[in-house]
Amino acid sequence: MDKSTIVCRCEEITVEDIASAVSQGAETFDDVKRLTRCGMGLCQAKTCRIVISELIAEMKAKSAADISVPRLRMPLRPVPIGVLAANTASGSFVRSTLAEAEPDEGQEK
Amino acid sequence: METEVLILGGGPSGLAAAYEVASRGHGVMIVDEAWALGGQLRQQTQIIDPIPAPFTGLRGFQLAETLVERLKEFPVEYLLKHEFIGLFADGSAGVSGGEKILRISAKCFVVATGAAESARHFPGWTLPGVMTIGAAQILINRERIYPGKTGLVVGSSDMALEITRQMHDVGINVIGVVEPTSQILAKDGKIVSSLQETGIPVLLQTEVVAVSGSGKVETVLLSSGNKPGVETDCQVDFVCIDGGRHPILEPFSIMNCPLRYEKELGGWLPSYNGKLQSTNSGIFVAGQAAGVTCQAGVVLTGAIAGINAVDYLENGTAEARESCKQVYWDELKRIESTQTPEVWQARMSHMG
Amino acid sequence: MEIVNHPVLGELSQAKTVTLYFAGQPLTAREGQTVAAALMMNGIYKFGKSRKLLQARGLYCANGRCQSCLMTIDGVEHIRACSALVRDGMTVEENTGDPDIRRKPHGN
Amino acid sequence: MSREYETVIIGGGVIGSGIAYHLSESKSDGILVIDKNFPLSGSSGSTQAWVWVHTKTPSWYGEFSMYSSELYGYLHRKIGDIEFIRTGGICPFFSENEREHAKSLAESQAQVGIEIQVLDRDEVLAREPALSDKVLGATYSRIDGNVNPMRLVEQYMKAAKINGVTYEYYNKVTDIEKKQGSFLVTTEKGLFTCKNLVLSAGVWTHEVGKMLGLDIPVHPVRGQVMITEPLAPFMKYTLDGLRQASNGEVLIGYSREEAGFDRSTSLDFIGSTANFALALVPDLAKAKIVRSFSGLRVMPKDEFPILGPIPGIENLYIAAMHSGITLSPLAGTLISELITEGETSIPIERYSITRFA
Repeated sequence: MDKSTIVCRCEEITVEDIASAVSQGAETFDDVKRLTRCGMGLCQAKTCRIVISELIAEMKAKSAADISVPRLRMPLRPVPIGVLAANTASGSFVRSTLAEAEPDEGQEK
Repeated sequence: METEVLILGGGPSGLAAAYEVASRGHGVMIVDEAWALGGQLRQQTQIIDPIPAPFTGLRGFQLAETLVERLKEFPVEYLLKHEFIGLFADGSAGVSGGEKILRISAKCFVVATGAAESARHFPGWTLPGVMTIGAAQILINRERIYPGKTGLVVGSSDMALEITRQMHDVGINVIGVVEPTSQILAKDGKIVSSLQETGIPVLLQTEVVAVSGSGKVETVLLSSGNKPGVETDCQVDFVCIDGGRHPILEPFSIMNCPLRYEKELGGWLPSYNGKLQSTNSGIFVAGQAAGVTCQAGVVLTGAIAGINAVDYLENGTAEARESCKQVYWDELKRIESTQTPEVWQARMSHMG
Repeated sequence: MEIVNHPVLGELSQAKTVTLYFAGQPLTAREGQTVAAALMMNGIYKFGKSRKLLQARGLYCANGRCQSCLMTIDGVEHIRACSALVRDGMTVEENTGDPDIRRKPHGN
Repeated sequence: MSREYETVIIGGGVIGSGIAYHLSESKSDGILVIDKNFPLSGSSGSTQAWVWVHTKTPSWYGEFSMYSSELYGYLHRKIGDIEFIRTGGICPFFSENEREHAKSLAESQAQVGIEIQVLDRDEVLAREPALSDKVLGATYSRIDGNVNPMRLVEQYMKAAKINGVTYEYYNKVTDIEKKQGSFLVTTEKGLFTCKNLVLSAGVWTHEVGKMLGLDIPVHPVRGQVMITEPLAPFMKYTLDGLRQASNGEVLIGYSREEAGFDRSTSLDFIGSTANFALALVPDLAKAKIVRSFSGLRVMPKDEFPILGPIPGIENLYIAAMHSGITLSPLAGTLISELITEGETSIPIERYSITRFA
């Protein structure tokens, strides 16, 4: 197999990239994902999950059953922020760090 | 929005589940991201066989129409062109038709999201003209266009050989089916002999070295295990990948349903018990999502999941429902254990 | 090219046709077809470029999952050509890169 | 059979790996990092990864953060590309009250050398045109930036390994004992002994501390972030709450939820974060979210780092803190100074665990 063959189409990650992550000690799809970005692109591993899991299993001399499924997260399809925000009455629970900052009042340095 | 049973997926299993629920007087809503019901049956032109009695002799797309038709007398709600994108903290589902997020609360779910095609990788598999075998079927039977004039199929599952035959029948020149292992993967003898009638060769122990072309598939380079070192150049304008199928997992991941690996059911899939109920009690699993199987298996597991959803709503079972389930289970056993005994065994062991 | 005579589905019914514009050029498509199929019927297979290596990409899964067939449709970037239906007068452009979401200053 | 090391570091995240790397620069032998998974599977891999200083208060904590941020300038030259960019940080405000608050922050941070400008509306919009024109103004500081946390931890590990550090992945520590001047560290894969022991297990530091009879006041706080598909570059600065990464993705959100070790995400969070994003940068309405993630952020009881020796048990050190990305080069430097020289180049008594006694 040509080492430069793409396995993750979205992020254009190759067999060689996967091998490099595995050689660093990565064992799961998620480990390899964090090092290479495979499966982090637009399709969110929907296309490459099986191919890459099998590659990792082969490289680690394990069975496919030993390679756990990567964490799949919402939203399950790419959704525009405008769509996600519409219809959400609740405000935001993101607090600004500026609001959290408590400037000194001269008592301490 | 509110419903009693929310069915994710409007394919054969979702439709079968909906029938069992709706015909017993409970509310059902079906969500599907496509603009039509029927799922992957919509592009299937072959006669579905085996299939339980009321559906005998129907072609795939006709089976889809029949399953849709018999729901018409019930007040089933449909949300087509809506994608299931996640769950709210209170357990209600979020679906989107592209403008906003609809919030649907349901007493229970039937997840019938089907299977996806697994890939195979070789240099050039990202080129336009390389597509999944399922994509080719959509093009010829649903879109009524040619994926190309001359093609090659990589992989030899039942599905691949079936579609290869269909491509041949519409006048496409399929130069061969390439199978890297030493035997044809298809298990259905009728499908294999139907392909053989066409004269399309199945090239065993043969691999794709590379696909190349300028902006589009033009050439495939093959190497055969029988003739080491010899590579053959073929001029084609499309290539179909058959890597088998696997249950779609994303919905289960976000619903916190634990997964288990069963090779014969397509790899990882949600754990479920004899009620086709996942470890998360309000979630039932049906169709290919409950293990890759034949169309009969898809319809029957859908029906069984549907009745179990009714039991769930009514907090217990009833004799009539029990005997109905038994009929479906017997049928499922009869078909799976003769067609694909390994699938039936894996299903039994999966249910524990 | 269209499959006019299908051994199972019979002759293609006379569906309404629509005109869509690919890179400014008018193409004829059948109503009810997806953008991807309409383009392929007209001999167009390359739908865009990959973002890192700038390689040609087109239809792959035809099922809305793989994101390989992204195109700019009616000015909106990154629409899946396999899942969008044709409309008369629709404009379709190749996907050439990451979406540019800027409108005018300050977003108003 | 036990394997002997001079120093064992429990936890290989951004803090543990940072310590391993810095220590290996001066003492190349006998360093072992034990991680119960693979580094980046915990907090370090699920963060917006700001290298953030200007709103850190009180000013002594701001100053501490600033020193660490300054070390980043050298770090990428030593361990390789970590996509560190000193973008400058902007905290927009939308009310007059906040303007006053911003001014007093600028004054108090100036005492320790953190330069903050309080920009008015036109100034901030000129700098960052993507911002909503509903903004009244912002604090701005050149010192803030961001880094790619995956690259950071990967490069730390690679550099540490080149210096001779050993890593044990997927190996959970199950017991720790101190005997005759040595720590006996029992793991799922065997026994290790060492002279120096560093606890840098992030949110799991409390659990590890219990093995030594310690009650280390650290707990997890859930932080959810959502991510857009890569977009053509349109934002320059690290905004308070969102930033565009070098590959074009925009990382949004800064939630702080008490949810134990539950790392689930929900559409409620995604919806409210979407509201937040639009309030700040209206153009984002068209940007598609491709995924969200949820991380457990390390939270010491009083929110300040717990750093230094643990009195009563010789050669035992702790490094557990929130803002681990920002503080990692400094924490790594200080702990390695403690181990090799017995003292630190800047005072760290304030961060001693003894403050909780």
